[in-house]
Amino acid sequence: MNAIIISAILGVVMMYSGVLTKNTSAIRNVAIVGLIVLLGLNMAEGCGYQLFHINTKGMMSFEKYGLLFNSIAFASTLIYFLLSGRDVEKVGVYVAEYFALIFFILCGVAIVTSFNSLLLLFIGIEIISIPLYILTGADKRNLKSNEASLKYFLMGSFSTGIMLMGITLIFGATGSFMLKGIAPLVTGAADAPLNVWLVSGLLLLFISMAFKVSAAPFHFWTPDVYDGAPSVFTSFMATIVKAAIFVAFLRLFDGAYGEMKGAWQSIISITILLTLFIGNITAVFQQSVKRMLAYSSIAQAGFMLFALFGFNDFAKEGIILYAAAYSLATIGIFAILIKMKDYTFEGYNGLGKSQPVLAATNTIFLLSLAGIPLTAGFFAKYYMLAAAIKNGTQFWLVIFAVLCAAVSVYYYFRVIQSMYFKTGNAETATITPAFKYVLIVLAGIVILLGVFPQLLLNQMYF
Amino acid sequence: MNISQILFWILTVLALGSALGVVLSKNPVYSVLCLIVTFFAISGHYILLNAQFLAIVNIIVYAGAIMVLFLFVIMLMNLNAEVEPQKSKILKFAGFIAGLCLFLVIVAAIKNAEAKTQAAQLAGGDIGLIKNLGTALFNDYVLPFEISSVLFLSAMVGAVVIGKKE
Amino acid sequence: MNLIYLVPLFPLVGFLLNGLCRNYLNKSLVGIIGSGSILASFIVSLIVFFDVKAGHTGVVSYFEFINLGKFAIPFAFQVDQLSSLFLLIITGVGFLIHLYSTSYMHEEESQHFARYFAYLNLFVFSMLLLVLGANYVIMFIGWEGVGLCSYLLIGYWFKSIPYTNAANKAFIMNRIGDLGFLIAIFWIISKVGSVNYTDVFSSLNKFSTTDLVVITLLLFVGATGKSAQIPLYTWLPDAMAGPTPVSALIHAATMVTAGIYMIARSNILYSHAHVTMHIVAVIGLATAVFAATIALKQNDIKKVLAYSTVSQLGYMFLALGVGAYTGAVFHVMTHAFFKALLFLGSGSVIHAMGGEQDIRKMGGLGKYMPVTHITFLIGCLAIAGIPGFSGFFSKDEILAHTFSESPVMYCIGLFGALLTAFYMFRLYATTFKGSFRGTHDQEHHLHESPAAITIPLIILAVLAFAGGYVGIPEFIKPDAHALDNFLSPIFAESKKVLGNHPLEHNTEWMLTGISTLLIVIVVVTAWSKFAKKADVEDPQGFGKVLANKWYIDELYDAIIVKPVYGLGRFCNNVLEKLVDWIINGVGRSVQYGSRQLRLLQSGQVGSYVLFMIIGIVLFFVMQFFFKK
Amino acid sequence: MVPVLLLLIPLFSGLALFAVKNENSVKTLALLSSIVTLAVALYGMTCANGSEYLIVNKEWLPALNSRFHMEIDGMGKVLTLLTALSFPIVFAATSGNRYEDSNRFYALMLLTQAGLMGVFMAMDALLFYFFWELALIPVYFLCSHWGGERRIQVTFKFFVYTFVGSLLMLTALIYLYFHAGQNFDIKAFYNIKLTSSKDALMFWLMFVAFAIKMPLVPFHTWQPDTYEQSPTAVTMILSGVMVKMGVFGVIRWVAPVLPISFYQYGDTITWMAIIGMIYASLVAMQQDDLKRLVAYSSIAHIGLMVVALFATTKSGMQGVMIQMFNHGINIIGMWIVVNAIEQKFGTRKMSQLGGIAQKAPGLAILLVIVAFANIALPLTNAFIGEFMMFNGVFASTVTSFNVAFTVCAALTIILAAVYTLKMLQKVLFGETSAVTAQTTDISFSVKVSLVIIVGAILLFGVYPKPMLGVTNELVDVLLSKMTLTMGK
Amino acid sequence: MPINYYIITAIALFCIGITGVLTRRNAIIIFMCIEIMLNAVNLLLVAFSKMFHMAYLANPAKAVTSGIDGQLFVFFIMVVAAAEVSVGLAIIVMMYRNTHSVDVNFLNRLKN
Repeated sequence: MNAIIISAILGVVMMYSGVLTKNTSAIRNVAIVGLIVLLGLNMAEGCGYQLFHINTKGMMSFEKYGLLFNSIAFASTLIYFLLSGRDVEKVGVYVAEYFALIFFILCGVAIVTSFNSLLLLFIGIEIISIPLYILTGADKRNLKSNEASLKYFLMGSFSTGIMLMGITLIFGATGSFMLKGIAPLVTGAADAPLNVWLVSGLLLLFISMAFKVSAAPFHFWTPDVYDGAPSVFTSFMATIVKAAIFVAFLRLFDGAYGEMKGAWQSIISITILLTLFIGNITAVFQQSVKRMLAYSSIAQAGFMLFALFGFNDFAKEGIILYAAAYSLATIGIFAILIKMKDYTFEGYNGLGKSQPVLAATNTIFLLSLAGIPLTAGFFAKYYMLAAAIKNGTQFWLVIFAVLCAAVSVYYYFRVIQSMYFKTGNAETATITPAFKYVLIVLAGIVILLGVFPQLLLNQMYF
Repeated sequence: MNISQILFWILTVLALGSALGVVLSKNPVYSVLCLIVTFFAISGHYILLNAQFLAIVNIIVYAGAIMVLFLFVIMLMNLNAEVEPQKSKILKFAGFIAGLCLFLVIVAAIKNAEAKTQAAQLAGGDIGLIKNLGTALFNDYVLPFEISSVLFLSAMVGAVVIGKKE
Repeated sequence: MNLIYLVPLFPLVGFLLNGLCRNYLNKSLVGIIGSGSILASFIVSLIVFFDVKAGHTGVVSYFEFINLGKFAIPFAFQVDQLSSLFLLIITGVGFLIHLYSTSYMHEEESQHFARYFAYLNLFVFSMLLLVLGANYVIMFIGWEGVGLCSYLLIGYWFKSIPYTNAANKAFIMNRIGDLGFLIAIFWIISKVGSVNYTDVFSSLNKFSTTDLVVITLLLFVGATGKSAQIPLYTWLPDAMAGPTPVSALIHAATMVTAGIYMIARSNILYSHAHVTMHIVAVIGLATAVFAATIALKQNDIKKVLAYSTVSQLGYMFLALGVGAYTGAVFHVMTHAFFKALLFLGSGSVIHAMGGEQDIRKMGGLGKYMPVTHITFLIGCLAIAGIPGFSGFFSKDEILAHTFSESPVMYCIGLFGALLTAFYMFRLYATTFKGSFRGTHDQEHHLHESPAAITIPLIILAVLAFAGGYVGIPEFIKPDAHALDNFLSPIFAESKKVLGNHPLEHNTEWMLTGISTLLIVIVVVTAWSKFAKKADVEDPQGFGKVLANKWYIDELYDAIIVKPVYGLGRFCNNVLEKLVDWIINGVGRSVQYGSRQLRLLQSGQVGSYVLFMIIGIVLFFVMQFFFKK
Repeated sequence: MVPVLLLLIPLFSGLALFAVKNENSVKTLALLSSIVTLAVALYGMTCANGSEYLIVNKEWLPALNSRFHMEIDGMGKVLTLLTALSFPIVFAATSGNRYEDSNRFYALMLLTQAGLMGVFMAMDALLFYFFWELALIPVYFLCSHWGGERRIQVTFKFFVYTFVGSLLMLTALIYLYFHAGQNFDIKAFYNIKLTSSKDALMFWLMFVAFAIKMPLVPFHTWQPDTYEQSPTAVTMILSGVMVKMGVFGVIRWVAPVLPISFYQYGDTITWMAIIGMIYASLVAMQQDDLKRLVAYSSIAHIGLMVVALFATTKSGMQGVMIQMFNHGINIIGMWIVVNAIEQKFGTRKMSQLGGIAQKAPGLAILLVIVAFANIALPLTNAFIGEFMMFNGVFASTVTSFNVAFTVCAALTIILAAVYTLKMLQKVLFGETSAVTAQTTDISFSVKVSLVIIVGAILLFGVYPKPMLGVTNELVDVLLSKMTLTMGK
Repeated sequence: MPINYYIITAIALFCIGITGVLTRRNAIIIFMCIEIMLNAVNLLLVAFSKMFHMAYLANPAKAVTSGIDGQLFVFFIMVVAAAEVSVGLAIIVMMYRNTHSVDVNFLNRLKN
């Protein structure tokens, strides 16, 4: 609860800070301080210190898991602010508003990680989506940004419609919006043919969530939107937001689908198959690193979907780890990408010479995304595969997934090849030492989690 | 066939017909007008279903505010049938087929529900009254209600960010 | 017996000294080290020999070479009659050849001179290892070691690509044989669990007849490689590319007899495998005659000797095949003497001729170099089997045994012997008789070789003459076969198995008489024919086939070498590319798929939604209409 | 203690080297570090098997039941020694080579060493996988950065190829993990029982990874290209040490864990390996580039190890273990020569070389020895290995084709002689060519490293007992484990 | 009326909305079609709410809900729809400003 209220308040604070001062770095500093407060208070809640005692009427419950994820999201955002905060200022004139919108999104994140009612899921997702539509279109003069914003908005609302239809049908079947009201019916119907309204509803809900996490064949918005949005916001929405929606998905699945996972497995496996295939294969041919990252985010989503496929401890722990690993690495990569003059692969040629620190850290992040051991990404993938294998069925899917992971190496390593092995003159914006230090720290975290993932996972239990 | 059934059919036909009008009409202004008709028809359904408050809200918010906004924008942009972009026939056809398929599939899937005979008829019941709704809203649903303020705030900020001239 | 380790140690030390310090030692020092180490080992060998003669035989084990728990291969030496005899031959003839080399190779640069002696010492070391080893693995080590040295020495003049080709050929041919040997070892191990001679020979009951036949055949394959028998003989004539003393030592006197040693060593196995015995005999006989026919038309002095070596080795195998183990060993010994003598003599000739080896360009050398001439003649007489000379005794023994096995084979063998006499005297006559056919310049330089060359010639000539008297046949003088008596402990078992049906003395007398008569006739014919008019025209008809060695090299080239290389080219140019193409094809198809798949991303909202709808429809269909 | 040192010395010195700028001090430090590692490894050799100095077992990932369990057993001793020995030799032999950014080069080399050490010591499947990948990454950078003309594509192919394999292995490891009671320890893995179809699937998943690494025909096409394009120092490590990872993996992680399929598919794989050996030898005969020739010869040699491995006999298994060491030493020797030739003459094409024996007798002699060791001449180390392997194959009781296997596999002995001798002839003998006319003998450091290698070749060729003694016990344990499972 | 009628009506409306999204290129019309979809949902929710309410009236003890939740959900949907409209129209207007078109296919820089 702390997180939801504080982040909403912080959003308002940011709005006012924009009124009070035009000094953008002051605004940014306010945002950073605010975020630290938010992070601190969220962690405090994890330790039992609640600032507000609000009766949620069972619509929300704040468990360790969601709070841990919130902390990860906030911490990632903090790093994101530190790395890319300056670049937010370059997008447009409404700096305070951008920060405010980001805080509102964080509020949405906090909601979707602890909802118990489909209503709050819906509102939470809308609170996330609507600011995102705006941030996507924040670069108003840029036609790409316009286009991305429009596409995102139209398809986003379309999927909202589908989600609502799903929720409605579930309501029709169960008479409740509460997860705990749905679950018994789902479970009870295990042997009898499922109530078709319920199944249809769950299916539509699944599809709309699949849309939000950009799972194929509902992923089409992702590359265009990620590509068109101002890079600094792409970074945010491809990482923190996406991970949050995954956690929401998992929570929903846990609550509403959980016992019936067998019935969903074929659909999930097809989704995984398509997502991995399309994401990885299409990324191979991309010429722009940014767009490649968009497709790679689809591919990563395919891996994260394994959490739904093999629904067990490994999946839950894995998603946390995956969220952290993926977010941290992608934020780092984007932070560097934003500094580049040219977003194509050629633009990276020779970065290893001109900016060794950037290149080295970027390499670590890319290795993490590719799932190479000693980086957090390895354990993330490991947990996903373990979850799927523990599940025991459809082993072929796991093999398919690892083959796709091998394909992913192709496009991630292309960046490495450009940076180190090709000659060129990679032009970057001016790089401050602070930026480098943060990158190094971030890379350190990625490696630390790659050796001792329990540093993070233990938080779930203590 | 009692009066409510007759009304149901009239309203249904009206809603579907005007919805089709929205889709098919070449002139955007006609589409808006058709949409308004749809909203009215749906509001009529609400009344039939004892949701009086929602019926009113629907007319005020949707037909009144939102649609006027649409109309306003369309007028502002001076859109008409001549400048209306059209898809190729094949794509349109494909779109219709896809929509139809979806309809058929969903209907085929859920027509056999056990609860299909359960009725939703005009009868007693006062949950649709503003008082009852208000009580529930500010008791059980106060949290989502408050949270939706965040939504509005962000939409407001967004509209400013997007809409305001730099 | 305790000194036995010294025998191979001296040459090894000599090898190391000469090899490592070749840039610092001067030629005479190198010569002293090289020859001295062999002399030392000869002396030790003599001591060992007399020790053995006194009855001290046994196995001396030094350390465990390979240990696999239950199965161990010790590094051990077998000291018995057979090995001590071979030791003498190797070190004795070896020493003479070393001595000879100090002079023969004197024109080489100092470091190459040292390299030469190092190789030679290494060879002697390996050969001693081969002979001394108390098990098949040690023998195999020596076996391959001598192959290596042969390779190194054939390719001694490495600037010449044809010479190195010959070296390669020798090594590879040997390897083919070695393969058989190796597999035989594995077979033995799998049956007996040991490779020690003592263990193997005492556990014959563990072998089935098939085992024995296969093992012996495989061993024989090894022997055909090393001892240049059909079908693996072609390397030996080519091996004449090496310096002549090398040919004398390795390709005549010692290494090529390794096969005979091996079979003689394993005689008990062979005695139990009659099939193999027959095969050995047939191959040996065939080689003997076949090589002899080729030798008829060769014009290179060394080539003639090489083919004669092949032929003589064939006789030794014939001997083994008919169970005349002693005869084989006897022939090894006499052959070592006279063939070394002949080679060294030819070396002396070549030396005098300034490197010329073609006998058509020689002639009448007898008057220029008397010592060489006389000793060479003794060699020829010995190899031709003229009574009184060593070759007579050994060959006669072999032929006699053959006759008792099969008169047909005897006839063929005798025919081979006649051929031998013919080509040897063709060689002798063409070289030393008649008039000189070389250039004037060569004639001017003709002279007798120095003492370091002639002394070994003389010693060997004496041996070639007298060496036969250790094996005086039964029918001439009963119980005078000293060699047979000496070696009897080795072959006793086999003799029991094979059963000995000695020929009637009368028959033997008759056979000997006939063969001697025929040989003398042939010798006289050849002498008279070629002393007058050398065989200098290019041969026609069948002679051409013989001159071209029955086109065997070409045949091998066509049926083995070319196809193998062709297959290699096919693998390299087609298969390799194909496999790579398939592997890369995966990558390419991913690329291609990527190019196609990205077109799905058309950029149009309508199509995106369409795909979504299709997805939804499909999911509904799956969930509701395709349930198990 | 020893495992930790073996891991950390190269790791930390590698990381530290990134910071050193002076080229000479980089080289010295790298050499120093590798010598220290060698000293530790030698000390490890002297410890008794199972001694506490050779075991490290610490908490690592309690949630996954994965421990930092490293142990140097018999095979570990052999291979850590090989790893430790090869790096100083490589450094010394290539000290004349100049690299751009030499600090990075040597740092990555040392990191590779750390990874390799880890692979050979890990007794925990996850840890093993960790190091398996870690050894690969620095090599990727080394080859891509300092390699030849086509280095980027070629190295990438190599990387992706092996990565596919290792990912398949990872899935199998995870699967086995769940069947070992959620435990990654090798002892737990030994107790796994699977249905035969699953056993087979896991077997192939693991085996493909190792087969690619070895590489086994037809998974080999990355290898000649990579060897050709890599900087020679890396090629030495790749072929000397790294390919052993594949064989090692099969011995440690496949044979005792999945013996049923190991027996079942033994014949198939053996035939594959034999065809591969002959194939590689035939292709090697056609090569003109020295590096490619050695690469293909390596394929053939590794093929023999596979054949011997699947014979499942003591002699074969032990032969494989020591042959891993011997082949590593020998092939590094070959590479040193190739490197010396390339540095000196600027070409590796045999057709352009010739007559080196006249000009550089030292090089020639050492090359001849190494080359003959490569074709397993007796009294060289490789003979011991090959002899035992062939013997093992012949004595194999798990297959009915043992004789055919031995004969077919032994054919490569002849083919090996053919291409090796041809190589010697073209490189060393004949008249000097345009590129070899003006030259001197090799430098002192190259000579020293080659002499060390030759010393090792002869030492282990004449007196292999210490090496055999080290692996003896382990082979018994492994074989009894395998037969035990079969008995069940 | 049986609830099925409402369901079919709502789904028909919903699918008409979807068809509109599929077949039109005018961003505003597409948006309007999405509004139709939302209204279809609203209609169905109200119908379900009514259905549950009747069950509640028949037997309050057994009922899961009084049905009021459904109507409140409609309320929230309207809230969200209103917010979306404001943002959506702003985006469309922004695009119109830059391109003088409301054709969603007009801007097609982002593809492949």
